[in-house]
Amino acid sequence: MHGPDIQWYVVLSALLFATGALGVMLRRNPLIILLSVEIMLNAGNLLLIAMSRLHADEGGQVFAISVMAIAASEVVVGLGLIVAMGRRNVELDVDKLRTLRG
Amino acid sequence: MHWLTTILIVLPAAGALIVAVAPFSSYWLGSFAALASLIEVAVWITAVSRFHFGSAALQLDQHASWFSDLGVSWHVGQYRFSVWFVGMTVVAMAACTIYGWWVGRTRGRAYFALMLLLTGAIVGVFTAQDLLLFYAFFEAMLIPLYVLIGVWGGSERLRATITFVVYTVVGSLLMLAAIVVFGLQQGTFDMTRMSPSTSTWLFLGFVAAFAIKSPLFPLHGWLPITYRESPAEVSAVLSGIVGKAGLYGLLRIAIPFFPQPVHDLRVLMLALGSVSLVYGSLLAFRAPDFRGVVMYSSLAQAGLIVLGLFANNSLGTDGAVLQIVNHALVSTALFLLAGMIERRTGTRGEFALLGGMARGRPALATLVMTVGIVSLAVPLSTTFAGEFLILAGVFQQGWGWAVVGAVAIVLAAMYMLRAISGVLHQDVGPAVSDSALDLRLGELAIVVPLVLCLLGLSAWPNLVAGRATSSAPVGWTKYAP
Amino acid sequence: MANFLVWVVWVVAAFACLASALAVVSFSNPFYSALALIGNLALLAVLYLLLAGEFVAAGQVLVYGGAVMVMFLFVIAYLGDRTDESPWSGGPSWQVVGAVLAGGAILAEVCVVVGLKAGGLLSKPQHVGREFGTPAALGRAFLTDHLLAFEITSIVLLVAAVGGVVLGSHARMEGDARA
Amino acid sequence: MAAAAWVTLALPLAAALAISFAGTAISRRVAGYVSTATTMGAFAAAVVAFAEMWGKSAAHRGAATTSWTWLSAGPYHFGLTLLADQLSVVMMLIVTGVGSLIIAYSVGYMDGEDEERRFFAYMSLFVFSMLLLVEGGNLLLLLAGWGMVGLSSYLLIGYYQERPSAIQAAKKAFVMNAFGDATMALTLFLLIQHTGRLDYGGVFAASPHGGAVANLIALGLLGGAVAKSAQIPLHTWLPDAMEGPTPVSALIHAATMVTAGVYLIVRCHPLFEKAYVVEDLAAGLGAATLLMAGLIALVQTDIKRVIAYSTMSQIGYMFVGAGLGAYPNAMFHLMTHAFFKALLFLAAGIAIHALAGEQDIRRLAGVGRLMPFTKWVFLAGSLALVGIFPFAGFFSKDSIITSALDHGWYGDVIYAACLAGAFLTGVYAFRLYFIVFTGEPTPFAREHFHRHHGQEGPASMLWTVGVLGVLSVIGGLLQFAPIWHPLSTWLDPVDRPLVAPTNAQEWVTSAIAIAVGLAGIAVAWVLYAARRVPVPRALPALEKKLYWDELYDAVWYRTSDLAGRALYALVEKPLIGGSIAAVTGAVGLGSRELSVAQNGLVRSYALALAGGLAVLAVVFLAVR
Amino acid sequence: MIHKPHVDWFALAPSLSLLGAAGLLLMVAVLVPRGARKPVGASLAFAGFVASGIWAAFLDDRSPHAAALVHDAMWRDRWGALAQVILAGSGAVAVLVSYRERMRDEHVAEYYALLSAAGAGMAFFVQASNLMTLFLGLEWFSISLYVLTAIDIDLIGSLEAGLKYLVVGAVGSATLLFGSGLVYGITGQLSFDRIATAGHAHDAMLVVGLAMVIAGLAFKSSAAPFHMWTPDAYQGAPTPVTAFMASGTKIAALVVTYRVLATAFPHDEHLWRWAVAAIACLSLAWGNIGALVQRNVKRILAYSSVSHAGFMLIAVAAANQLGARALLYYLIPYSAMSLGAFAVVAARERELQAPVTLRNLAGFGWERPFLGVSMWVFMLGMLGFPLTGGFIGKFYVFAAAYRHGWWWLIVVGVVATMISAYYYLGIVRAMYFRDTAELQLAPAGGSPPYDPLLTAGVAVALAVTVGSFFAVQPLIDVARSAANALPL
Repeated sequence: MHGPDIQWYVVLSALLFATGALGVMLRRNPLIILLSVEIMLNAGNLLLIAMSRLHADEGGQVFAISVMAIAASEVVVGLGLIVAMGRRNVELDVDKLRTLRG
Repeated sequence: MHWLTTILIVLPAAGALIVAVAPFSSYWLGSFAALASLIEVAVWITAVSRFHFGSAALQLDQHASWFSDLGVSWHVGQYRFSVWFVGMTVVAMAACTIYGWWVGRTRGRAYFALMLLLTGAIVGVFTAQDLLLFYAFFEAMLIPLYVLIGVWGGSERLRATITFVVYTVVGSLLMLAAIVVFGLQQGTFDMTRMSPSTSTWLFLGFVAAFAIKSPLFPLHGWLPITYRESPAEVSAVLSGIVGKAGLYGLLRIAIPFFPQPVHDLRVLMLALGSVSLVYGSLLAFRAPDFRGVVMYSSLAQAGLIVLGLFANNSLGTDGAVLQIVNHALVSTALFLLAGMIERRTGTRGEFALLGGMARGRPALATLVMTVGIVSLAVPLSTTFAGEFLILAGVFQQGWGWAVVGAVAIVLAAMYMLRAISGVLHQDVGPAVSDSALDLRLGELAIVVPLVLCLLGLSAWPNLVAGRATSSAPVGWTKYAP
Repeated sequence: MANFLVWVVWVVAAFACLASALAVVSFSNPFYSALALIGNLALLAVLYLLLAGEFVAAGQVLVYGGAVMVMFLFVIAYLGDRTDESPWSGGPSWQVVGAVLAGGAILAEVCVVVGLKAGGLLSKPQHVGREFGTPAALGRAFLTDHLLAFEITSIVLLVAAVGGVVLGSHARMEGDARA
Repeated sequence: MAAAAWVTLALPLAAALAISFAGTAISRRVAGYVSTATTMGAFAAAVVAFAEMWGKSAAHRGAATTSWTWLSAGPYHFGLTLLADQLSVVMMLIVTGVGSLIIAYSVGYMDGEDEERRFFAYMSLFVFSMLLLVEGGNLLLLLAGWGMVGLSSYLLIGYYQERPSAIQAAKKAFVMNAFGDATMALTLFLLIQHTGRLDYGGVFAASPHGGAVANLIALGLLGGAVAKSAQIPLHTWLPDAMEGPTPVSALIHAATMVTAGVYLIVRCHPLFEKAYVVEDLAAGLGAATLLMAGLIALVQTDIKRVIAYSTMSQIGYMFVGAGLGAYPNAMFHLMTHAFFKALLFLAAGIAIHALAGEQDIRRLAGVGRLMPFTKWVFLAGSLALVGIFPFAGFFSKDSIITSALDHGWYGDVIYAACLAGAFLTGVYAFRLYFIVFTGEPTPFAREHFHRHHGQEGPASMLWTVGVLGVLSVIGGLLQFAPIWHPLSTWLDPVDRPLVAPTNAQEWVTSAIAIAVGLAGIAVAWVLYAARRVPVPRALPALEKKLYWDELYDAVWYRTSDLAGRALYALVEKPLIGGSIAAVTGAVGLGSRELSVAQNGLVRSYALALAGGLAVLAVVFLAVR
Repeated sequence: MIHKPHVDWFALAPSLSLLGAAGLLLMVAVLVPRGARKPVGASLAFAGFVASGIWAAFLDDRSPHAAALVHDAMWRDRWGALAQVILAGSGAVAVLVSYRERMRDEHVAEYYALLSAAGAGMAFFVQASNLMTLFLGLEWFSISLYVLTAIDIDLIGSLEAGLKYLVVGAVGSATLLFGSGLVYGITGQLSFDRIATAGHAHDAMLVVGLAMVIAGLAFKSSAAPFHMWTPDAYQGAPTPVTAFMASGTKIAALVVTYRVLATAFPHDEHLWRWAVAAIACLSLAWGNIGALVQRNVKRILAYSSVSHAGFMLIAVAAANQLGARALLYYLIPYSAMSLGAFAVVAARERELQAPVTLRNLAGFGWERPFLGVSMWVFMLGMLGFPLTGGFIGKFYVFAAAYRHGWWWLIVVGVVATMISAYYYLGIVRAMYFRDTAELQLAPAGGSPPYDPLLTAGVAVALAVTVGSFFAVQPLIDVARSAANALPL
């Protein structure tokens, strides 16, 4: 196979995963948090596809495709919630959502 | 295969269910509950008549598998001493239930259902021959008690329930851990088929629960507030019967199944017993109210009985059983009397407010005096017989223990006479008005039978002592003293 | 030679991908973040191509770059200026530290794993045939081995659609009620 | 014989139960009659038993009958056994005889008390308990009776229950006797351990000879004896016990119960003979007590307390007798003492009754003129007490004193003490007599004295006192050691005396004793009747009864009181109560901390997830 | 030429019947007039759950031997089937509880559709047998639950709960996904049993993947420290949804956790056993201690569900037949108790029109005897007192732990129970001991809307809770045969 070995893909996906995780943990804008989640999922996808290449097994790619659909659905629900927040003039800041705590 | 023991357990529970749903007024529910408790007594008498005191074996027993993979089963039955435990339970519970009916407790439906439920649970504790079943009943006792104290108790009842529950649950759960380990080691939970173990930790697990229930000295923190805040008849049940469940556990489980640990830790247990004995007596001597005296005296009695149990000879053990029965009757009667006095004077029984009640109230005076004197183990009384055997037994463990016991006898005389005089004698207390009547017929009907039981036993304590524990459960005194 | 080209492509794509991811996380305006994510997805598609995933790459561009991101942009536009936010602020002080530590730890762990495997299994990819990763192959996989996965994916999409309707539509009614 | 013994025991109990359960159904007077009748019936039964026993040969007079096993444990069995033998039958006769007289007396004395029924129930209960004590066939029943008499004494001392002083006295009596019960109980444990049984015969046969154990056994029994018989050091309850009604003092604290200690020693003499030291100790205590009591009696001003101290001192004589091994003499003195001491109390009771319950001799002074009958019987009693020929005390006391001569130097010391005691007896007895019955009546006496149907008291009080008076005059003639001694012969199979003084000693001692007694009377006459010499100021120590009460108060009562308070303040509240508070508090604190961690920030939740994952993975990598 | 794999519709029936119900409900949403939607929808969903339960029961009866279907996509075995039965039961009760919930009428049909869909997803999830179906099944019911949590959207609390649940849940599933990727990467296999047979035990990559998988699943079973979303989501969601989440999610997540760990990672048992034990202890500590200071009853119950996750994870950590048996048995009374408890809370909510706190629970026991007694029993059951299955469940869990020799787990569990006594009995205290006069509270306004369905649901829960105490033997037999399906 041409190009870098699979391990580099793994490292890259790990980097992406961490980045996304940081985004979720540090940002307060729900939209950006959703985007970060997408990055994490895509990191997983990259890993899967790399591995399916490694083992020459389509399973990983199939998995990846389903994950895309899943990600899409999560986005749908998430955006629905965010829109609802907007509708109800709730500030788009997850730190403001603290009525439930303790 | 015999149904009688099962009936003894199930009958009150069924009665409780009926009370819970029957569409009657509180009064009629109460009378039904009273009737049920009396029927329970009758059933017990039947059981005694069917019982062969000659044989040391388990009798009237019934065995049915509950779940087999861990060897747990519904196994109930009675040894010779169990009969007396059950007997004191049904009698005392009948008295307390009827008392509750007499004073007309509010929310009768709940109250009487719980009292009957409690009866069944306690009888179960004394007859269960399967360790897990025993634990189930042991815990089941707590449920009605918790509500009985919390709903019908005094002003501090919330704190009382919390304290009571914290202590009891801590103890019983340690025991649960011990039970699981012990049972799985043995491969069965059937006490009649278990063999002794040498594990000190298991022993301590059991002892923790029983010592809290009894209670013994360092672990009696729940006692003061609970006994003071509970309704009188519930205090009676607590100190008269429920506490005995702990002592029963020592007698039936902790001592027979753990000969080695018992042998190693006997001095510790005897020390605990004597400390409780003296400590309880001294505090009873200082207690400012009638209940205080009675409750600390029951702490002392528990200590004394533990001395007997760990005396490790037939004198001590038989005496312990006899004394358990005695104290059950005595302290039930005393707490009920305390309740009657408190109702008449509208006090919490403080001596500062009481006094001079003997004048013009011969029945009250006679009963308080009689029970009080029996409780301080005046010779020829059945309590004297019990204490005599216990101390004679522990004397053979070491004269020092018996000397402590003898000192405690003197202390007992001091605090009990103080209590009697504080209520009955000397100047009439500020809270005692002439309108405070003598005992009414209903109250007499409740207390007099208990007193008659005591007098009868005084005439023939051997009825219990001679038919107690020489029927040794497994592993009985398998260890060298 | 081809190998070298692949290397170049990979390095560029990888770094750009990472950069765009970081951009997504750090832009203060979600609109730019969204755009950055589109780039990120496209670059990932490139990497998929290098991994012999033609169909996946295509799906990536179409599904993500197309549908999903458009939806994002639409919502952002719809919410307008209420979406701005100062990038890093608020929260308890330990939040940032903890976040960096945790994320770093996970990253480090994976890298350690890879390091342990260096030159091992991960360096010996199986040889793949020409039709590997083609739509045909994946379609066959979807219809045979992974039939259930296929079906479930569709179900999940349906559920999500219903959810979107429930949540969104209600919001509109709420708005009407206010108006 | 056995049947008669059982009847004797059962009748008083029946009376007690009947009176208690009848309650207000019977009139007060009926209660009195029931009690009297049953006690007399018991006396009759005792006489029957005695007669039957008389008919048998000396060897077969003792018989034990068991009704049922009262208590048993493992190999140990203690039956409800009655032992009717020479000794117990004597005690039965004394108890029931004197008892019935006193109860009959109290029908009149207690007339008008609002709780007479209770009184008579208690009295019958006491008679039952005393009979149980003397008839009990094993040590357990002895202990049972021992405690029961203590109980009934408590009840009767505290009969005037609205009187704090009475209640205090009652409690004091009970607690001090509880000490005695405790030591006896310990002895019984010791016996069980070493002999495995408690019936007299078996114990006497099997108990160890000499050595610490034997001494401990005897010592424990002695502890019980001194407590019950108010000997040093457990004597302080007796004077206070005078708070009870006078018949009670007569019956319990003069005639019967307090002499139980003597009975115990006489009954268990084999055990004591195995521990000579302790037996000598008993005699020594007796001697000490008789001296001390005599001294204190000199300065008491309460008529009943004076008699009470004289009782202590007389019992001291009995202890001397029992301790020296002169068992028959001790028993003889016990009997005569029962007569004349009961007489003294009852006579004093007449005076008290007639003068509105006044007991202070300074205010009772000179009532003799108002009540001659009482005066004469009291005189007879006093003479018997001092031991002037031919009154009862003379025969019994002197024989005890004499027996001391047969016991080496120790005996000689005790002999001296006894003679000194005889002198003191004369002084305090006639101090009392002269002050109360001679001279001019005080205004108080004149004012409060009221005749009862033209008599000094109700008939029931007078005739009983009369009978007792006769007994105290002639009762002594039953035995005169140098010449005839039927009682000793009767008791011989049970209690063979250890000492055998010569007749010469008897004569001489009697002479000396009478002499010192008369001397004492003379002194009293000089001081209190003729008033030739001013009465010397009494030592405060004597008035304070040698500070015994203060001692016990400090050593026992205050100690336990303080201990109780201290334990409550230092252990119960802070440790027992505080521990649970501390634990719950700690848990609650942790809970609040956790709820702070649950801060509602979704980002923190994600962080928790990531952190947990990171840790997990690190651990896995590390330990895989 | 494509060879379509043979599909065992019978094995799929439990989830398919629910799926069908969901589909019908979607049609109801558009076709049936608004007024009739509620009864029709509820009855359809109820029928769906009942049908699913019946199918699952058949399945349990007919599949004594575990079999992998559709190219290892799913298992047909009793382990899954029994879990499906429990799930269906919880779902049915949840429907009963939901009926009177004050909810937006125009979406009531969708509500039931999503409920059924969630049920279907769980029913499939417990049968999943490869990483892909695992992930997909998880998302299937998770997404439905996100929406259900937020469905009462005009309540800010519901919205907030939904968003938190969604975000953290997405992170969790991403973690699971990445972990699956690693595992797939090292073994090249997706299906559990082949992962086990592929070797590579103790491999670094495998164990990191394992860690991530555990984290993802522990998140779903809301075990500490992955539980943080639980209290908020439970408190914010509509109470019937909370009830369903509390029982259903836990059943599915724990059953699957056990299956995945036992089937796919038997060679790394020494790792995950300790990990699960640690997580269990943490959950026990956090759940119980955290609940002590709570005042909102739903929140208390949420924390208690965390602690119960800890208890059941003890059974998982035991990793033996007894443990598997214990888990399945424990789930039965547990799901009944939590459903019942939340149902009672819902009833109180509806009569107070306000969140239920310990304070305004005062006097409830006397005003509503049946519900009060039921709540009492549920609390005792959660505390593990006799006369309820909770007691036997704890007993079995401890037994399993000891069977493995981990007595210290028993001690931890025991101590946790001691702590929990305070708040469980605290609820009883609130219901009975304080009379409303004492707190100057007016008794709840008038008589509540008569709600036979909710009462029926509570009654069923009560029957199961108490019945499982007496009928241990049959339940344990079923559980045993189910546990045999796992390679333990």
